[in-house]
Amino acid sequence: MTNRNITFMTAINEAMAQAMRKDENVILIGTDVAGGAEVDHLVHDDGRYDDAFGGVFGLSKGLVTEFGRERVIDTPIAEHGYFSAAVGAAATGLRPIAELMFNDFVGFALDPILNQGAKMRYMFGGKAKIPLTVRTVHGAGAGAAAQHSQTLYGMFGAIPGVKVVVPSNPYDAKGLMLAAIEEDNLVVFSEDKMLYGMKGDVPEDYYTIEIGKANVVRSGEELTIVAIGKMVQVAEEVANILAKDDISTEVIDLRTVAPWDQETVLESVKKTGRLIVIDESNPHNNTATDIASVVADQAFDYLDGPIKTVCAPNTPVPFATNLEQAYIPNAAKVLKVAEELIVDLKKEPMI
Amino acid sequence: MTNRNITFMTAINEAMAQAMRKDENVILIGTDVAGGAEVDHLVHDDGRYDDAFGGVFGLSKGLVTEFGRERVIDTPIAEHGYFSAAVGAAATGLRPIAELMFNDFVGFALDPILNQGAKMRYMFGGKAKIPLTVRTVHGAGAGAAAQHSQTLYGMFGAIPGVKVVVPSNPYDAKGLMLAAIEEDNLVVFSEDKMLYGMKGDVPEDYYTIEIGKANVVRSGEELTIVAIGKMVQVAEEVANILAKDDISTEVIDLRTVAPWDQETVLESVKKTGRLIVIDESNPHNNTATDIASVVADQAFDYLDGPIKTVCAPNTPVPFATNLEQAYIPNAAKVLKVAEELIVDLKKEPMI
Amino acid sequence: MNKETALWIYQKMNEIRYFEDEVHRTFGKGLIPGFVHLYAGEEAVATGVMALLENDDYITSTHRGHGHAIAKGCDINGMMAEIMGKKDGLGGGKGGSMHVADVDKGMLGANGIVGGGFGLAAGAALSIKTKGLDNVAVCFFGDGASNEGTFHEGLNLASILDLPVIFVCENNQFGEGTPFRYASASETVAERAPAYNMPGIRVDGMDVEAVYNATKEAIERAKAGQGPTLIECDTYRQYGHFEGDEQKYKTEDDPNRDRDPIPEFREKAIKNGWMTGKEADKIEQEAKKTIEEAVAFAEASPLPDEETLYTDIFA
Amino acid sequence: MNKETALWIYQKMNEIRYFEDEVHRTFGKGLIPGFVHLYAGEEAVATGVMALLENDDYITSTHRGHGHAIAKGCDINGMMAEIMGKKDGLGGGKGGSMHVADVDKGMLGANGIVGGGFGLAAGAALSIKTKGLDNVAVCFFGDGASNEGTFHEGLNLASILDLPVIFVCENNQFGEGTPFRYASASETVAERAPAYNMPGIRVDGMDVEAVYNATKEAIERAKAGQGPTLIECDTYRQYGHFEGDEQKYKTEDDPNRDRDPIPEFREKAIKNGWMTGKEADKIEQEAKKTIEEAVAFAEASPLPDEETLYTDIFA
Ligand SMILES: Cc1ncc(C[n+]2csc(CCOP(=O)(O)OP(=O)(O)O)c2C)c(N)n1
Ligand SMILES: Cc1ncc(C[n+]2csc(CCOP(=O)(O)OP(=O)(O)O)c2C)c(N)n1
Ligand SMILES: [Mg+2]
Ligand SMILES: [Mg+2]
Repeated sequence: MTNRNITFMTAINEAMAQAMRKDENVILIGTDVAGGAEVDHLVHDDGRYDDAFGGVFGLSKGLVTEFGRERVIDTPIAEHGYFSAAVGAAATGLRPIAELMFNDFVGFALDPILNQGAKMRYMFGGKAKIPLTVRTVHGAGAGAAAQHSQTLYGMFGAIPGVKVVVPSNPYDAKGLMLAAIEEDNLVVFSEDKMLYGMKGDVPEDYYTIEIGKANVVRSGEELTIVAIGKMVQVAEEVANILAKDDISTEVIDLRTVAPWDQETVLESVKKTGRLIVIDESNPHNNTATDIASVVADQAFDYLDGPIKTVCAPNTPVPFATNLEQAYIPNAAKVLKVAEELIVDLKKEPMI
Repeated sequence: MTNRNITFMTAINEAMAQAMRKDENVILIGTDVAGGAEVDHLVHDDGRYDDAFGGVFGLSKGLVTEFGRERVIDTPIAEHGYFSAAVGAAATGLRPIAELMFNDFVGFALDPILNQGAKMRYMFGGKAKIPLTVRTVHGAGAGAAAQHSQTLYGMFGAIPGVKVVVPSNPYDAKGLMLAAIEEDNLVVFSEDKMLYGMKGDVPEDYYTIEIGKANVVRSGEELTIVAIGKMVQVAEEVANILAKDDISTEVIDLRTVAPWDQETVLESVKKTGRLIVIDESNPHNNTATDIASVVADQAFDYLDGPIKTVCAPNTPVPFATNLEQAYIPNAAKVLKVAEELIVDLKKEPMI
Repeated sequence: MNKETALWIYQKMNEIRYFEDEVHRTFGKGLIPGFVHLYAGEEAVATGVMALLENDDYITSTHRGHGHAIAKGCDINGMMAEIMGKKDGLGGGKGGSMHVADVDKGMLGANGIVGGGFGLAAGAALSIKTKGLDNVAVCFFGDGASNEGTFHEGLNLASILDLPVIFVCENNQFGEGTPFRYASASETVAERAPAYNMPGIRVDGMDVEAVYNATKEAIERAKAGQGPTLIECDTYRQYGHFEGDEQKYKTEDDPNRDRDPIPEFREKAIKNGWMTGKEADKIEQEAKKTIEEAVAFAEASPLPDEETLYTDIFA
Repeated sequence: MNKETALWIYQKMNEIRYFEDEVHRTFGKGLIPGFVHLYAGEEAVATGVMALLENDDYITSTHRGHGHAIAKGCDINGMMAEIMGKKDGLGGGKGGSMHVADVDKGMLGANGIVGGGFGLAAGAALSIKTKGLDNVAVCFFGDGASNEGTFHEGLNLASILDLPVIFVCENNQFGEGTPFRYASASETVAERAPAYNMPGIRVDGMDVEAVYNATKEAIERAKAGQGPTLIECDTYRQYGHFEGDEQKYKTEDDPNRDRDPIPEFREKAIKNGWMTGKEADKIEQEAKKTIEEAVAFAEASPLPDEETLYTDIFA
């Protein structure tokens, strides 16, 4: 098994390619997932295609060349239509990966997820399966403003019948994507666009990471930080800073936000007695509040202090660079709420 | 001010009529809000119209007769289109009430709410106002099955720029509807269909109830139950049962679920030290978890026990009557979680 | 159409009608929860189309789906039990009238979401095309649904990908209480087909044979890789939009108001020698019996076990 | 078209072009965050339409909205500052390129959501109609947007309610990297108009006069209560879909590839006596200066105050 240092984007591309090689029922469908359909000069002499975009971020580049336009399907800009089609295809034997270019466009694709894909199996008494992977993109930081920067995995996670995965690094992205495609259920795979350029060691081989299991990326005894996606980096930064003050922080990368790994989180909090959850979602009715709620119920007796959530403010994502940076949770904000929790652990003040 | 004993439905109808009398910019738009458009025999000799439906539940009956088809506008079944139109109309001087017949159809109307109505003011630097009231219907109990019984106000409540109101009785329904229409913001007014027949005393006069303020419907000292909409009845039932055991319960009707009244809830929990939230939403990322999360942060030191949420299970709404009843939170379920909280308060076991 | 087909059609028409009349009565007695939309009056469409489909062809249906389900071969006992919310229902009682389905029979579900079927059918057709199968998918939808954006998206997608799908509109003139002539800027649904570069055919939806013939051509086109067809069937629902509807919007002048596709077909089939009067009588009696048995089956079926509330979420 | 109009058009065309060329350069220097879609090449559409609109008429725009905003009279300094995310931007720097707006000028916003404008424009027209005003609303949209369901819903709604709205398609042949000829089953957007019982007109979108004349008729119809019109303008974008696009999908054969509406109009206007060469030169120079000043203004403007992150949520 060779490990290569590749980007988050490449890791996802590779996962899709390996899944498509392994199972001819896997298809990729979305707006400009190839691009350049019916453009003559993009067709090679051997009948293979070049893509013009390969996804708006170039993430699916090359797939149309290998798998052809029958399996890498450019769609009209008609999300509701092609998401319904993806659900219909999944119910009848294909294993589609459907791309929602930005999670912000969910208003054009929600019904096929909320009322069709997530519910058919239940409504039909178990007589359907929907092996559908929804790839989408969330997150602020790229200056893409209010309609292209939201973090909406929490909205998907609230829907019974939907699993939601949020990878934080290239290794996880590949393994979780392959696991998502293997699932016989609707899985939303939500990628933070700010991680696309992140590099990491990724095995060349096909491997999966279990959906529903969190990853303890750093063990600690005094404080638990649960983080999602890009926020795992913030959690690690905070843990490093706190370590200088001899505070031992456990960092949990949630990996799957629905259903999230209650066992791992509760076990950690029972050990440390202190919890911070970092989630770039707007602050209400999100994964962070869900975790806080479960911990406040199930691990109450173990808590040594209030449960803290660090989220985006309750505003749209602003455009201006300084405002956008102020919008995103960062180490300073986490350290600020950590103060209150660790006051009894510390010798001297830190910030 | 005469009080009449009228239904929840009539109270909302009356509110809309009074708002439309008061301000000619108020219009009502939706599928079959009148019904029978262009049916000759429904037009009176004096040019006035009879409605064929008056809303699918008959809630808006009579409004087209008084206000005409220019202000009570039947639409094609095209929710995305007419919700966008409602936003466009709101941005340009009308004060539309737009009906989403069932909140389950949100997948056809989300973008105009999520990306347009809720964000225009912010994105435009304050240079727009969107006085739009979205009337919709939630809740299980009518045998309407998975696609017509969901409770989705939590999804709307997660969106910055949206206020969400959930009335629990006819008096509140009227006052909150009038307040919603007076708002220069997008307000989702979500009605539990199981309350439509509920009767209560309602003043004939025009009055408003402040959006954002909860209502303490019963004072108590030992346990706080926060409930939403129909669940307020469950909370009162539980409070009555606990009272027999000499346990003093405070019941808070949240009234507004976004932004919910943190002050009232926190004050109550600081007094009682115990909290149960009842919310018919599916259990994750909902208003109940949001409340639990804020309390676990802001009132942690006052808590005498775990925070309990009683929600629907994480399943679609089943059709069969027995399953549907098992799905909806009820007094028995609340009492079961209350046990754990009040064990130290009681003389003898209760259930 | 041959004798065998005609007999099958007449049987299914009668099963549907007796089924719906029975559901109407049972609902009146308070034995059926929720919303129920009856198909009575529109039998010629479901049967005219389904007479040409195989088990492995797919259909997507609507909130008014009982007729489609029966004609596609769903178990009638299981349907009746489902509609009553019983354990032996097709969906274990968890779906109800608006979600009757049997994917193994190619019936991808009644659907409580108006306009929910366009894309699903296109997707089923995409499966067929991708797997190189010789099947089709049929999307049933109402005149009201033709104004949803999903109509536009579904038809356009199916057309550009040349998917083997047939869009069958049941134009019963109303979406709830709103007349099609008000809600749609176009006079017919079929005339919208050119916008998607596909044939749009309008047929007498009270005449099984007309539906049958149009469908036959559409299936041939679809299987030849020539893409989708839109067929608009002019029809009429005998009952209200849902059970409980006063129907104040119906008028004396509504076309098809006084027609009934079942006696019409009986007469034509006998005239054409596809069926004898005796055969017809027998079919009617048998259909009646089938439905009576279904009611007995459904009533005898217990309520679902309470733990099934929590099952069938994930595969 | 008269002299005054022609001069106004030529001025706005030049302002747009210099603006976009400048944004292109500034983006290249890394001074503009996010996604930027340039309007250069399509100036004839925005100006040909807007030459006929009053301040109180409304427009809805797209992700490619700078041209519409300039032509509708938005403050150019404020626009440039907005695109750079500065305090003095039209939206206080909170919206950016995709959300440039000025409701008081009747500009209801650039829109990052493709297909987001159809209903908004219908709604603005509903306000006009309900209040009995003598105005119109114009919805600009791309060829790609014509495949969204919102196109269908917006046009149908506007038609059945006879709303004073004009749907102006900027058909630049591509939606991102996907050709219109692939994505749309219809050959033109205009030919979809009959499905909504409205006129559908296809004009040379590189020719201001053609756009102007078609718009004039459409406004007359709208104001006479005859409802909406669909105008398809055949055009071409000079830059990529967004800044950074390699444009691998563009071909030598793309129609309009070698045309430029600005010199074309200059020549025509001079020939028709609407404008002298001297006037044209002067307009060009002034436009250039206007944009240079805008850049200076925007660069000098500070970043927004951090507390504005939290303002403008509720009125
Ligand atoms: C997305 C959505 N919008 C609205 C409804 C409510 N509704 C149910 S049936 C119906 C009328 C449908 O009319 P049509 O498509 O003509 O079918 P018909 O009932 O006439 O068979 C409406 C508006 C719904 N179920 N789903
Ligand atoms: C609902 C939605 N889907 C997809 C996108 C991504 N997107 C932005 S612009 C664009 C192409 C639009 O093409 P067209 O309407 O022809 O406008 P043009 O860019 O050519 O001016 C796409 C797909 C989006 N912004 N919104
Ligand atoms: Mg109908
Ligand atoms: Mg285009």
